[in-house]
This record gives sequence, structure tokens and C-alpha cells, in this order.
Amino acid sequence: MDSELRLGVFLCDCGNTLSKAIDFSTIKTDLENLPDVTYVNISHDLCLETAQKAMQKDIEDKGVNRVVVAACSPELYEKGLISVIQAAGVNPHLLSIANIREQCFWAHPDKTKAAKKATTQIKLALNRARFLEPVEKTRIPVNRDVLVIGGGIVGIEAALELSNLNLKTTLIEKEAILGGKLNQFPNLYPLQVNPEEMLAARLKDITERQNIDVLTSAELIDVNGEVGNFSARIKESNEEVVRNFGAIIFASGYNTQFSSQIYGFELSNNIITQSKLEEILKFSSEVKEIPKSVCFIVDVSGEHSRVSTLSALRNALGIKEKFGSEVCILCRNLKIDGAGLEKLYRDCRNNGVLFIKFDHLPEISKQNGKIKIEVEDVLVSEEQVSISYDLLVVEETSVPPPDSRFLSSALNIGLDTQGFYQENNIHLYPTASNREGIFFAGNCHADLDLMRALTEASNVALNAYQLLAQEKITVEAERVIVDPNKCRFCLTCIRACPHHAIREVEVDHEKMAAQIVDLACQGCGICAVVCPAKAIKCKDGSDEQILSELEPFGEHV
Amino acid sequence: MIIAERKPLEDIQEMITGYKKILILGCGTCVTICWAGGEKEVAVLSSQLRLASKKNGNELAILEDTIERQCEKELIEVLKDKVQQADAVLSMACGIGVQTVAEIFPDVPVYPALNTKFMGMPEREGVWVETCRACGDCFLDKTGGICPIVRCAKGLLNGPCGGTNNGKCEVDPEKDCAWTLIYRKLERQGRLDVMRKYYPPRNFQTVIRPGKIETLQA
Amino acid sequence: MKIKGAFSPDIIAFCCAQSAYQAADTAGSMRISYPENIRVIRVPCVGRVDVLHILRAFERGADGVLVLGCHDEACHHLSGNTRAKNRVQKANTLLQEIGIDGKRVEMFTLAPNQGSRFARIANEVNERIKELGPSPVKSAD
Amino acid sequence: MTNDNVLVIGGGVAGIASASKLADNGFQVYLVEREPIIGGHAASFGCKATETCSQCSVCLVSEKMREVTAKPQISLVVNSEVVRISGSIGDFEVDLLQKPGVVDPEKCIACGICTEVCPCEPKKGIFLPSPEAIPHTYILDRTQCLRFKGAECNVCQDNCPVGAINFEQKPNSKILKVSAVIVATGFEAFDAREKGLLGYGMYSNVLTGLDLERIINGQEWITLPSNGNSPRNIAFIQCVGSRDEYIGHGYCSQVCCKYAMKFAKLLQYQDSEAKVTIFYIDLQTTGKGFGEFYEACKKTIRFIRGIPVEIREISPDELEVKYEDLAKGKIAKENYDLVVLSIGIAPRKDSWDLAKILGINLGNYRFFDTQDTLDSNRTNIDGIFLAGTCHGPKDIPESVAHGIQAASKVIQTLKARTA
Repeated sequence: MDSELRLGVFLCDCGNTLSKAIDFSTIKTDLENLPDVTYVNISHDLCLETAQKAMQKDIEDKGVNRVVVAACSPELYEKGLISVIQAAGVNPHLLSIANIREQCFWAHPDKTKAAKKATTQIKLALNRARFLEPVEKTRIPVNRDVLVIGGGIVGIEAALELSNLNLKTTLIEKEAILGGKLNQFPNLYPLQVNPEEMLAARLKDITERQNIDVLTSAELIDVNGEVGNFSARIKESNEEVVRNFGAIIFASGYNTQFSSQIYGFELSNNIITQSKLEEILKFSSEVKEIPKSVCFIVDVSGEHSRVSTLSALRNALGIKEKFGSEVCILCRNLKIDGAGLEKLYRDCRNNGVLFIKFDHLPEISKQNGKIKIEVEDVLVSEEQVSISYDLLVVEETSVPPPDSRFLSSALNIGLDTQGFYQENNIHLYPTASNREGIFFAGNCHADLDLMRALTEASNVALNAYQLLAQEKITVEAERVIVDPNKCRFCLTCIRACPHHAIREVEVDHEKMAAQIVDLACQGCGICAVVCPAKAIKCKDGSDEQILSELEPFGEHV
Repeated sequence: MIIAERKPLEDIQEMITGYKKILILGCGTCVTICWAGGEKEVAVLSSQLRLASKKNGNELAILEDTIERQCEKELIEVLKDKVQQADAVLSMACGIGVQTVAEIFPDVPVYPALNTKFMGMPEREGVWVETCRACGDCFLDKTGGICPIVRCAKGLLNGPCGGTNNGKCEVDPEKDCAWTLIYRKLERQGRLDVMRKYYPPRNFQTVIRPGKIETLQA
Repeated sequence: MKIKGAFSPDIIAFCCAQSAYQAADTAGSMRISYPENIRVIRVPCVGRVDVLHILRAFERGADGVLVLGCHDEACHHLSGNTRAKNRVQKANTLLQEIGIDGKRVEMFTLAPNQGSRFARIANEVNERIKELGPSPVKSAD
Repeated sequence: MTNDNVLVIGGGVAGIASASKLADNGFQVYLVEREPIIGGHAASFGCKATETCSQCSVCLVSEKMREVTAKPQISLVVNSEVVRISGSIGDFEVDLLQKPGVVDPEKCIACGICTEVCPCEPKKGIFLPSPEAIPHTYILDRTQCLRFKGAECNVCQDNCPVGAINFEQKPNSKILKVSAVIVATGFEAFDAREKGLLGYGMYSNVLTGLDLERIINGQEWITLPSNGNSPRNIAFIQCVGSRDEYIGHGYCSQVCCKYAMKFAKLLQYQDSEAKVTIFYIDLQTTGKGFGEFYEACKKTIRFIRGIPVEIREISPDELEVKYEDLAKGKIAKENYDLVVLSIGIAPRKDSWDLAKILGINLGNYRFFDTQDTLDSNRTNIDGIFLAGTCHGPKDIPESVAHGIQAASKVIQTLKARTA
């Protein structure tokens, strides 16, 4: 590292507005006689092309190796200034910015105080600059294969799109055949698409692709490693195989489960679940005695689920079309916040489906072979309605795939309060997990209708492609680094890292130490704080840099 | 490993009143791992003591250092010149470390900053629990690997006592009854006959203080 | 070093770059004023603020420390703000042990576009620290 | 001949997401925005957090906007509209018309002198549209600026240190050669004045969801327009302009139940005595973590089925809401100091003009239509894709996801052509 500090300070008076309060020339003279400051310049528009070109030239001519800029907020122009100093041959991490506009001149009307603060802030930026360390970029080879877990429509769609982006994909499915819910649904209302044809077309497409490798009745057991080289242990019809991947996409969907305690009664021949009804509708030709009247009940065990209301509406219309029987739907709030769902609801009504809204749970009893239902219809001033139907179709709760709890702890990826993948607060990045290189799509982590699930499928495909587009990923090496001699291998940092970006590694073949995976690290610095031996250093925001900004106190009036 | 906990600040302040310059010495092994006496805690304690001395107006200079292990004579001898500069040493090691430093530097007063609590393991991040008391005659072969001396409130050898209710200890309802755990473990391994034997109370007489082990320099 | 005139406390504000630092910028560009004796230090995440940094701030003569991060359940690094809350609590007890009022260290949560909230917090804390007076560490020497 | 250029029409959150992903994957993107700044509707929203974040994704918008300036491959073309397009996929030729914005965003350094010297009262003629505006430029409001009211005033132009203001700026047109086009022109909020009986625009304390968003963006707490106090008795009316066949909006706008409940929680966090009532048809309580949010709301918020038909102003601080009390089966009246109309998402009124220019079809309810029901991006013109709410109602993360999907489809389509 260049031993001798040569600080270059570039002040910007923002079109000479800041100079109304801040006397830039005195600051310039003060700075010039500080020991390691080699160059000070004042300009009026450092955010514009001309001034930046001049700045680059100054850096090169004066041999500046640390750049301090006193201007407006780094949030606006940090990236631009970084490319300028990079063009001048200075490492991008050797830039320290003093915010003398938004957080000084504009925020403090009292001009003398604002001027005083500006000088302090420039001095702080100088202090920080003295402790900046360069971070070099390296290119890390990555495995470009992608693992897609779950052979439902979302897994299939993601695999096809990844293949379009010529990434090699391995699609694993627990069951013996691909298709997931597509094999189960009789129709895909509100979309006028036949599920079998849709599935058949996609399966044909998959078989024609050379870069999609399908493993059925295969399950993921465990994954080691980080983004760029995950090694996944997959059990395929009870023999285990280990394969390497660069990214992993979870598309394992959801299961449904009937909970009799919530309803207070068991299933029987005339109380069936939605999935049982879907079987009947699918093989409607073999049904011997057709139910003349069918009643659906929703919003009991899955009050906030889009999927359960959607399957009720879909199956109601299916029955009307196939058997023409009398249909009624009991619900609290119809969940129709999806494309075409309101229209599906209107189609049901136009086909004579009756809708009864309840607030208190209806009483359900059996009477001479029929189901008797007493419900207070809220829309008709809570008048007690008593109806009886041949068949009652009850709602199932959607539950996460059985292995989600196990895989979540094995892979250190979070679950939400219902046990589905992905903590609640990743709303900002819907398909991201807390770990780089692991993505979620479809109903394994959210409650989605088909069109939303397909959108997520192509999102994760593009995210994985963007990560693995090249053989090698350029990444900033050792932005956060563990000193193996000081590391006591107490595992605190490995447990604390929210992105699971720290792994165990052997140091000179006998001592174990923690090591930060640059590709997976997001630079938050939590590990550096929790480390009891102070063995971890962040080059962006190191302890020395932070403490150096506490320096010049006690000089106020 | 050895688990320790920092003493309250007033006790430490009481110890070092009157000294102008002290060396706070951290230990890099067990007490670092249990977040009590590592380099981080040395820095925190020094910062606290500097703040307190500034606040009370008495002048105090603090040298900070952390070495690999304070239970190794050779590693401590190396600190000779640093210790000479200080009027006293505040050791943030377990009791073993404090005594080793005191032994190597007899004319410098050495004070403990931590209370050495027990030998144990982490239950989860930031929580440590005692699992062994070094009673000198390990009993674990008879209890399927669960030590009743430490984990049973009464240290019974032929438990469980009458007070256990569905697996919880009568002394502290939060705690599992060690003997119920032992019973379930042995049942699981099909070795319940081990519990049928009667084990006489321990003869703690045999433990002469301080314990010593001599191995031939082979 | 006698402090003449009204006491204007030195307050350090550790600001998370994802939220609080931008809220300070927003306050500035909305020309909402807040006391100038609040010094903003930009950290990559509020989880980067260590108890040691807080103690060192008081050693260097700060009268109050503010730790400002993302709202609960909105931290880009999941546990950053919860850990910061625990550390501020620990800093309170450590300061209380020395006889410095624990209320001199406080944590608040913000979103990047809440400029007026940043200014309101800054003004409120400034008044509170004014009542507490200068830090006992500073006025002694 | 396919070049690596892609045109994104509309700088809202979906357009930004598409542009950002395309730029990351080696494409040169022209992001064309009609307004002087990007961000669209979502950029004017405010944070609705109480003690915990209420996951409204508004802070996602400012983060995405800054990505645009950080990526050199994205060239921002503001104040511009597409007037003509010709050619086909891989070889489109697009004519843009750039209205004179008077302030040149490339030159403006947002120093603030022009606002200081501007003589307009009470509202300045030239100002920074929002603290997080991208491009970070001042804009001239023709309705305020005296010069456009006949006065001979050049004060700001003369004082601008970098000469970014030029009143003589002429509209100029540009030709772009692109391989694909992503339409992300967004939505128009339903104009609540169309429901005359609800008194929006007449009574000061009848606001829409959009008004609340603007208030919360500017200040920390919501205050009543009539007297500036914190509202104590608030009513939210859902499905205003949504699920309404008579005005051709027979769809659920998907976002109103969510933002209404988040505002309700914020109002009660702001003032624990505040009483909130929500009039609804069907509460849409779906979405990750929103079920629990609704369960918490049920404890403190009163939910009434049925949509009020009329609001009368008894005094500027008191409104009377007339609705059908379903339980008793008769008309009831209640007084509130603030009524919020949860307006929905409607297609832009001028979507027909852009459809004519691009040659793409309008679907039902006049949102843009897609070619195949299973593909929510490809339009009937090969090479033109849809992103965001111009294709149908979406919330912020879904618009971003739809934008990313559009980018993914563009990359796959162009890759297939060159392979």
C-alpha cells in the first residue's frame, strides 16, 4: 500500500450558494497547511461533467492517493465521483465525502453555525480519509448450474426460462411425475386454459431441451457451501447423489390439509374437501350419482388465503358447467384481489351460484342424509337462513411443504410466522431469501394465484441468470475480513450473520477459523461488532474510521 | 470450557482505587468465547474506567493487552516490560489466569475483573449453562451421559426424588429434572437396568485440595 | 474550559446509510431545520454500531448519542436494528454503572423519506440533553 | 440487425425495475418519462410505519430510483413522449417529442438559487418537486410562473449559476433505434369527483388515499385540512371507483384495502384515542403477513359492511355519512371529522392514444391487453412488452416484479433471435 498519504480535497460551493455562509478560501488555506494534504481545489459544480474531468486530471497530476470531497449528499453523487477517481487510478474505496449541503447549509438557517459545522465536517472527512483502505476486485469462478426444487408449474416455468437464458438447470420433483397442482386442478378459471394441455405443452418443451435435467421422486437432503458453489445432496429413489450448483430456486409449492378441530366434524361421503371435489370434476364422466345441490364453505380455516377462495369459485363454476347442480358459497370476505377474479365471481353469479356472507360460523348438522346449514345472512339483516344440501365442500388450509422446517434449519434460510419460506420483512425483494444465491418463487413462500406465480418464476430466472451470466463473478475481495490469528473460532459470527455468509475454514492445516465468503457478504458489519476477539475488520466503516469522526470535539464556542 | 462473568463495576473500581496506571489484561481463550474477558470486553471495561475516572476527576492511565492464554507461564513472562510500567494488573481471565499472572509477577498486585462461574457449554447465542463440576470421579457412564451432580438441584445419585412432576424439577419448575432425562435416555438405549443398582454417596474425602496430576515425561 | 452562554450539547448520531442518513438528507432538502450540534456519522447498517463506539463517543466529550436505523422488520440485514436496540440498552446499563444518565443514549427508527421525523427527533433529543446538562465526563476536566 | 438498445416508456416503479435489470444484463436502455422526474405515483407516497414497518414498500421506490442514476447504461429522457414508432422487433425506430422543460436536468445542480429569487407568491414558480427527486433537478411550474402569465420575468434564468434555465428552449424531437419496447406507463388514480354525492373536491375534510399519501410524504403526522388538528374520528370508504361495472371498472384494484388499513393503524398510532371505521364490501386481507396485520386491526378498528352513498358537510370540521345499516336494515347517519375515499387504480385516460401509436390492443376495462392469457407481458406486436399497472392493478412490489418479468422476457426474446 502506498506508504505516504497524499490527500486531495475537492470543495464544491454548489454554484456559489454555499459560499454565502461558508468562506471557502479560508478553509482552503487552513487545509493546505495540514501535513498530508497535497492539493485543495474549489469548484462550483462538481456533479457536472466538466468539473469532474478537471478533478480527474488534478488527481492524476498531483499524485493524490486519498480523495476527500466536500459537497452535497453522497446518496446522490457518490457513484459518479467513484467512477471519476477510479478513472484517475485511485481505488474506489479511498473516497470520503463531507455532506456540507443537505446536512449542513440547508439544514441550519443560522449561517455562522452552519459555517462552523461545515469546517468540522470537512475535518471529519479528512480524519476518515486517513483510515480508508483500498479494496481490490477479484474474479471468482462460479458453477453456472441452477437447482430448481419443485416440479410444479412454477418450477417448470423457471426451468424453461433459465434454459432460454442458456443456463443448465436441474429440476427435482418429490412425486413421480411433474406438474404438481396442474395434475389436480380440473380447470384454471379465470383463465380459459385447460390445465392438461398447458402441462403437456410444457413437458414436451422440457424434454426437447438439452440443458434441463429432470429428476423425479427426488428430494433435497442438505446443501453446503455458498452462492457460486453450493453442493447439494439429493436423494433420488433412495440413493444419494451430490451435485454442485451456483444458485438454488425453491418452487416447492404448498400442500392442503383439512383440520377437523376447526370445523368440529369429520369428513364423510357428503362432506368432502376441495381437492376431493377436484378429483370428481376431473374424472366427471365416471361419477355415478351426481350431487343435485352443493354448498361450499370458505373463510373458516384459511380466512386470509387467496388460494382457498379461488379454488371455491373455480370449482363452483366447474360444477355448474359439468353437472348444472344448485350451488351456494358461504364466505366472510371474498378474496378477489387478482387479475380476472372479480369477473370469475360475476360469472359464478350469472350462472346462478348463490353467495351468502356470514360473520358468525354457520351451524352444520346432518339430517336424513342431507347437510343442514343454519347461517345468519349478513346482507339480509342477519336473518336466520336454514338451507340443506346434498354435498358440503369444506375449505382446506394451505400448509407449507413438509420438509420446509427441516430444510430451513439445514440451509439457514428463514421461515415466516406460518412456516412458509422467507421471513416477513423481505417484502422489499419478494423473491429473495436472506442468503445470496437462494431464491423463492410461487406458493412455497407466498399465497399467489397462477399469474403472480408465473411472474415470480421469471423473476427468479432472471435473478439467477444475472448472478451466473459469466463464468466468473467480479466481486470486491476482503471488504470484510477475519484475522485468522485472532479468531478463536467461537462461532459467534457464523451464528450472528443474517446472510449466512461466514464459513468455517482450516488455517495452515491445524487451526480452525471463520472466513467471510465475499460473494455472499452484504457488508452490514454485524459480525465485526459481535466478535469477542475483535478479529473481524470492515474496510468500509472500520472501527478506526468511525472513531476518527469523533475526534475534534470541545472546540465549540 | 470455563465460563466467567464480569464483576459489577463498583467492585472493580474499589479494587483499583489509588492506582495511577493499570494494565488490563484480556485472555484469548475460554473467556473470549463466553464474551467475558476477550479483547472486546477489555476495551469496553477500559472505556468505562476511563469515563469514570474522568467523571470523578481522578487521574488513571490504562494499558490494554490481550494474550492467547493466561494459564501458560511462558506466554505471561513475555509481558514483563508492560507489567513493570503498571502499578497494578486487572486480569480479565478466569481465576487460573489471575493466579498465574500473580505468581509470575509477585511484586505487582493482580486483581480479578471476572467471577469464574462454572464449566459449561453454550445453550444458544449468549446463553451458557453449567454441565460439569469436575467432581473428580465421573459418574456419566451410569447416567447415559447426563450429570446428575450438576443438573439435578439436589445432586442425587439415585434419583429422581419425589418432587419431580412430569419431567420438571420441584426446586425450579423451569428446569428439567435430570433424572427424568436420564431415565428416558437409558430407556431409549435399552439400558434401564443400570438404574436398578444402588450407588453409595460420593466419598468427597478423596479429593485433596488442590488437585494435582502427575504424568511421566514420556 | 468554561462554556459561556446557552449550553448546546454535542450529540453524535450514528445513522444507517439505508434509512436515517437519507432521512437527514430529506430534512435538509425540505429545508426543515434541526440543531446543528448534532453530528451525523454514516454507518453501513445500524447493526454496525458497537457499544464501544457509544462509550468512546462519551470519552471524546459527547453529551448524548443517537442511534438511528430502519423501522422494525424493515432492516435490509434482518437483525441489524434489533441488535442495535439491545446494544443501546447495554450501553444504558454500562453508563448507569458509571453514574452517567442512561437516557443520554437513545435509539429511534426511521424510513429514508421521513425528513420531518428526523428533524422532530433531533429537536426533541436536543432539548432532552439540554435539560440533562453537559456530560459529567466533560465538565469535570 | 438487432442492436442492444431497449426503450422503456414510463419512469414509474415498473419502468425503473425493467430498465435497471436490462442495464445489469448488458443492454443500453432509453428510459422515457413524460414528467420532469421519474418515480411515478409511488414516488409521492409516504412511509406508514408505526412501531414496526407496515410493509408498504414506499422506501423501495427511492432505492430503485437511485439505481437508475448509478447505472451509466440507462439514459434518462424526461419531459418526453413517444409520437411515432415504426419497424419491427430488433429494428424499431421510435420518434420522441421532448417538451421544453425550461430547466435542463443535465445541467441543474439543484443549488436552490432560482427558488430564492423567484418572485411568485404564495407558491414559487420553480422548485425541487420532491426531496428525493431523480433526476435531482428543479422544475418550472407553468401554471405559477409569472412569465407564462404575460410578465417579463427572467429572474431565475439570470441567477442560475450553471445556465440550466432557458425560457427559449424549443421542443425537440429525437429518433431512437431500439430492438424492443417495454410499455410501463402506469395508471391513473380514479377521480373521486365522479362520485359527486361523496363530496370530494367540495368538502375540505373529504380526502382520497392519494391525498393522504401526499400529506404523509410531506409531514410526519396526518392533520385535518380544515383546522390542522390530528383527526379523532375517521371513516374509510372502500371500493371508490373499483368493482363498479357502471363506470366500467368491474375489477378489484387490489391495493385499497391494504393502504386503508395501514393508514388506519397509523392514525391510531398517531393518536391513541382516534376512532377509525372502515366501510367495505369484501376485505382483501391476502398477502404475506397481512393476515396478522388484519387480525391486529380487528381489535381496534370498526369494520362495517356496505358502502355509504352520501356525505354531507355539517361544518368544515364535521361530516355526516349516510349508509345502510345492514344489521338493522335501515338507513343510518354517522358524523366523522375526516372521511377518506379509498380510490382505486384506473387505466390512463390517454392509454387509447398510446395504443394507437404503438398498435397494441386495449383489453377489457381499457388496460393494455396481452396476446396470450398465460403471458402477462407480450402484446399483439412482437417486441412490445407490458410492465406494471398499465396492464392491470398491482401494488408496488408486484409492479416491480412485473417490470423484472418484462425485462426477462425481452432478454430471452432477443437472445433467441441472435442465437
